[in-house]
Amino acid sequence: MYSDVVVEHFTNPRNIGVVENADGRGQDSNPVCGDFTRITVRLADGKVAEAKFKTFGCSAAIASASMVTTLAVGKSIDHASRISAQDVLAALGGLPLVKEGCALMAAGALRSAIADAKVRAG
Amino acid sequence: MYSDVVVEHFTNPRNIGVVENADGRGQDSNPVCGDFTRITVRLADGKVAEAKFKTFGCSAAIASASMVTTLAVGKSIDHASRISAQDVLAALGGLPLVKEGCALMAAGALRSAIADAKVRAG
Amino acid sequence: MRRIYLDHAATTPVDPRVAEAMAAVYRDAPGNPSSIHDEGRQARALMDTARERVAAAIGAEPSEIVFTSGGTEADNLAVRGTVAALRHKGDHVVTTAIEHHAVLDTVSELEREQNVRLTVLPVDRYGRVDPEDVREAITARTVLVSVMHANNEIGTIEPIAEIGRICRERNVVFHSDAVQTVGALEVDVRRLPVDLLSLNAHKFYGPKGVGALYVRKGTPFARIQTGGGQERDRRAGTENVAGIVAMGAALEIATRERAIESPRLARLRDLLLSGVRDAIDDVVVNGHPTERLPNNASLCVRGVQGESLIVALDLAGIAASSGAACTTGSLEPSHVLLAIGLSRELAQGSLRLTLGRATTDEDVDVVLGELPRIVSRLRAASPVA
Amino acid sequence: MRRIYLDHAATTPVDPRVAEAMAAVYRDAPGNPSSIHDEGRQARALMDTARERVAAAIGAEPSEIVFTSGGTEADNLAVRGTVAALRHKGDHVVTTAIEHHAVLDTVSELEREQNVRLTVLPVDRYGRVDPEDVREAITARTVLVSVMHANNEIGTIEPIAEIGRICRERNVVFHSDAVQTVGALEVDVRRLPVDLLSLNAHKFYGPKGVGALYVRKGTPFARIQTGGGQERDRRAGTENVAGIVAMGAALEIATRERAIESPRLARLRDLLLSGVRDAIDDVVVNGHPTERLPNNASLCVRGVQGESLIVALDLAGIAASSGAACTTGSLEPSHVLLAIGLSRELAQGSLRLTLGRATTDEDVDVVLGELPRIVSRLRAASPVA
Ligand SMILES: Cc1ncc(COP(=O)(O)O)c(C=O)c1O
Ligand SMILES: Cc1ncc(COP(=O)(O)O)c(C=O)c1O
Repeated sequence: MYSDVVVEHFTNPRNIGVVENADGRGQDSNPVCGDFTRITVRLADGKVAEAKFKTFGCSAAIASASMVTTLAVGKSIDHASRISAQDVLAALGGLPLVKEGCALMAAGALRSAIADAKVRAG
Repeated sequence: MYSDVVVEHFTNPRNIGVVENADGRGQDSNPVCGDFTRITVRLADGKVAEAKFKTFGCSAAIASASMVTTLAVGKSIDHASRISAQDVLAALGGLPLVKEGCALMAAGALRSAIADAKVRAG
Repeated sequence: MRRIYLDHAATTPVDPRVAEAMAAVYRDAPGNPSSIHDEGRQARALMDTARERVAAAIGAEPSEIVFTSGGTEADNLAVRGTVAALRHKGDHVVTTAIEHHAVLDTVSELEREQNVRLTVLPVDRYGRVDPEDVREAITARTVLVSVMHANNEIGTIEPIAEIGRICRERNVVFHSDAVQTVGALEVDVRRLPVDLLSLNAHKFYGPKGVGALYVRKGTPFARIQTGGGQERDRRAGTENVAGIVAMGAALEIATRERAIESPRLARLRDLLLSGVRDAIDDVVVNGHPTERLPNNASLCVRGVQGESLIVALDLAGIAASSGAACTTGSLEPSHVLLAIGLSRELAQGSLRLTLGRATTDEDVDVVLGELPRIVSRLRAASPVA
Repeated sequence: MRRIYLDHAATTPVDPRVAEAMAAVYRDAPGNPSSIHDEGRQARALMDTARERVAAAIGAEPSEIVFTSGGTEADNLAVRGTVAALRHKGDHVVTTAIEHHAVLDTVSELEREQNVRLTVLPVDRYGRVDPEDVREAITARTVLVSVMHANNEIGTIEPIAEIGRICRERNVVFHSDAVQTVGALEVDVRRLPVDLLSLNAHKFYGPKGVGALYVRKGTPFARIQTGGGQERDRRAGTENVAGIVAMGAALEIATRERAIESPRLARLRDLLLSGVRDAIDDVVVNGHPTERLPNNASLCVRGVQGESLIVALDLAGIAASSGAACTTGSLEPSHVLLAIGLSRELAQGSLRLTLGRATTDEDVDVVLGELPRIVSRLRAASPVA
């Protein structure tokens, strides 16, 4: 059902938690199933210095959040805010069709965290 | 499905045919399935001297007709005309429930042949 | 005594390769295909493969195959489902006088209990439906035409391609009961204009208790069995995984072997029929002379009753059947034989010999040795012959 | 990795003795039970024996057993058949909020499409129906009460004897879905006042695709699948002989072994539950504390989502299930868990472990080793816990 990458990111998720003194907080949810993901980011030098997630959701939702934070860290803010569900899916080696919403949710939570940081930064 | 006696009387039926110069002719049929049996008898010395059958019908109908003629031959007319479906069934070692009408038909054809002979004689 | 089984239209023995495939499922794949764990996913993968095989064998997409518990359920689903789905559009169903009871009794029940209007088309003396009769029967209220692909008693193949074209022109759903043909004849829904097609594993050396309905994409559809939403919500109930795997395996084997097997059966069938005609007077061969199933020999023997023929053959080691199965005590002559114009009496003397994979030339010889003897013996006791 | 299968409520593996009985049918009894030749009679005899076994296991007469394609069909037949048979008498059906979809979706469809009036009774926090609620719900128009014997998700056993007595008093047909109990608990229709009872072979180590409906003699009845008149005209379609034989064998074995097996499972289940309670905070055990299936452990783990629990357990070699099966993309929390009053969020964290014949003390230890670790890992990533 799941690729090895998905299994690995589900079993050993990266970047669990909440960034202390975060610059931005974002959340996205899947209205159909009630799952949701919260992402917090710290920005530094025009880059995403830190990104952490908390997810209430299925295995694919957890793996997607882990993957999107992994993709974001170290990227320029601009680049990171353009990470799409497609990018997450590609990095995960795909998800079953019915689970693609999980990648969307992860990308959405990251984007809204970065947007929040931008707003706060003024 | 069938007892050995039924199989034997179906495979090697006794008394097939039509008695020449018969004293009585009888017929009975099964209205549900369209089967019918004709029996002809010759009486002599107050007994059934000969009894033969023709049956358009299933295996149980043929075996029943064979058996009822076998039972009749040599019996007193009175005795023969009282041969019942039960007697045929008993002699055959039973028939499946749905086939018991076949014994009834055989007994009926014999009885009507003997009755016919009595009328003609008298 | 070695038995000769000539009742393949009633059911076929399970191919040992198919039985082994089922045994492997019971041994190695115990899961429920709806479960998300490994056992469940394995069961689903096996079922997916089987679905692809069944689809491939008839030129369909896997998503167009709905597995059922057999041909009867497939027919019920086709007829009841279509009538329910299109109730707002109309109430008229066209079918034929020679359909299997799974169709005929279903449409009759709908007529009786749901006020469906019914046209039951006649057939000619070979058992063929005239496509023009279908064209004339269709009205603005017609929601379904159901004509079988080949008849199970007399083996006649119906002109379903033409009938299907007429239904397409008139935009009416067309169902065909192909239970007797899939596995024996080429059936390709890419070329055949059918919307719904019934299949049945135990007619092609698969197990009893599993069948399928092909549902062309876009065909209006309503389920008839409700519950857990299996089969994409078209047929609820935990899937008979082993049965489905078996159906896939059996159909793949039958399709692969068809090009050799069907002509072989046709040759044996012809040997049998000409032998019977030579050796027995006053016997009628039923069905179409050329447009017929390769393995079907249907006869009527004047003066004798079918059941006694069957029992005598059975005692001689030969399993055959009669259109007139006197099992319930009441022997109704077959509706198919009456529909082709036989008298009740002649119809009562029907004998169906349907050949199969195990049938050999020698078997045909044995039948040709026994049958004439049996017929004369029974005729000797018959008041009619 | 050795797998531990703890999803016996979804389906059980086929007992090897049962699989062998099926293989023997495929090998030695190829006939169609409607045929009158030797092959047909052998098939019928096997089926008769199986019918006797199934009947004997529940205290019924063989003629009261109608074989079906599974539990879903048995439920559909009970509900649709009764409503059709009694349409002239009334139009009201009483059932409960925790029935299987095979009952619930069926009554809903009848409500939507045939104007049946429906009362869906609530349950208490243990999942028990109050028989007095049944009494109050019955009206002069009530034709059917359907209450399951035990629930498949939370394992609660319903007071069907009392409910049945109330239905008798009021002269209303009573159906019980006993799919989860037959084989595991004593079910004796001589003492239990039920009119219709659904059974399902694959829940007691028989194959998928075969079940039965017990129909008490004299109960109004209408068939739902029409065709060749099999099962004494109650369920058309060539009988799944091997499946039926398997069901008979499986139920006989289960009945024989029940007195030892059920207490063994209850002990393991209790070990599992107390271990879980000791090792994991904030976990709710669902279902009735004592009136429950011996093999069912149903939990809700706060802060985590069921699917991720199942997947994590699966990766650790343990097959389990969740009331909330997120297979179609939409994760509806189980209607059963909502009916016992759980919040949607808690209901989403459900985990069902159902034990079976192969389950050992060691398996329970493995689960008690893995599960707490998995829960803490998932809670660490959860915004809720
Ligand atoms: C033409 C046809 N349709 C439908 C059926 C019904 O199949 P089953 O009885 O296996 O459900 C049969 C076989 O008996 C058949 O020959
Ligand atoms: C209580 C209950 N009823 C009915 C069913 C339906 O059985 P099946 O899906 O095998 O037809 C099940 C099993 O899934 C069940 O647990």
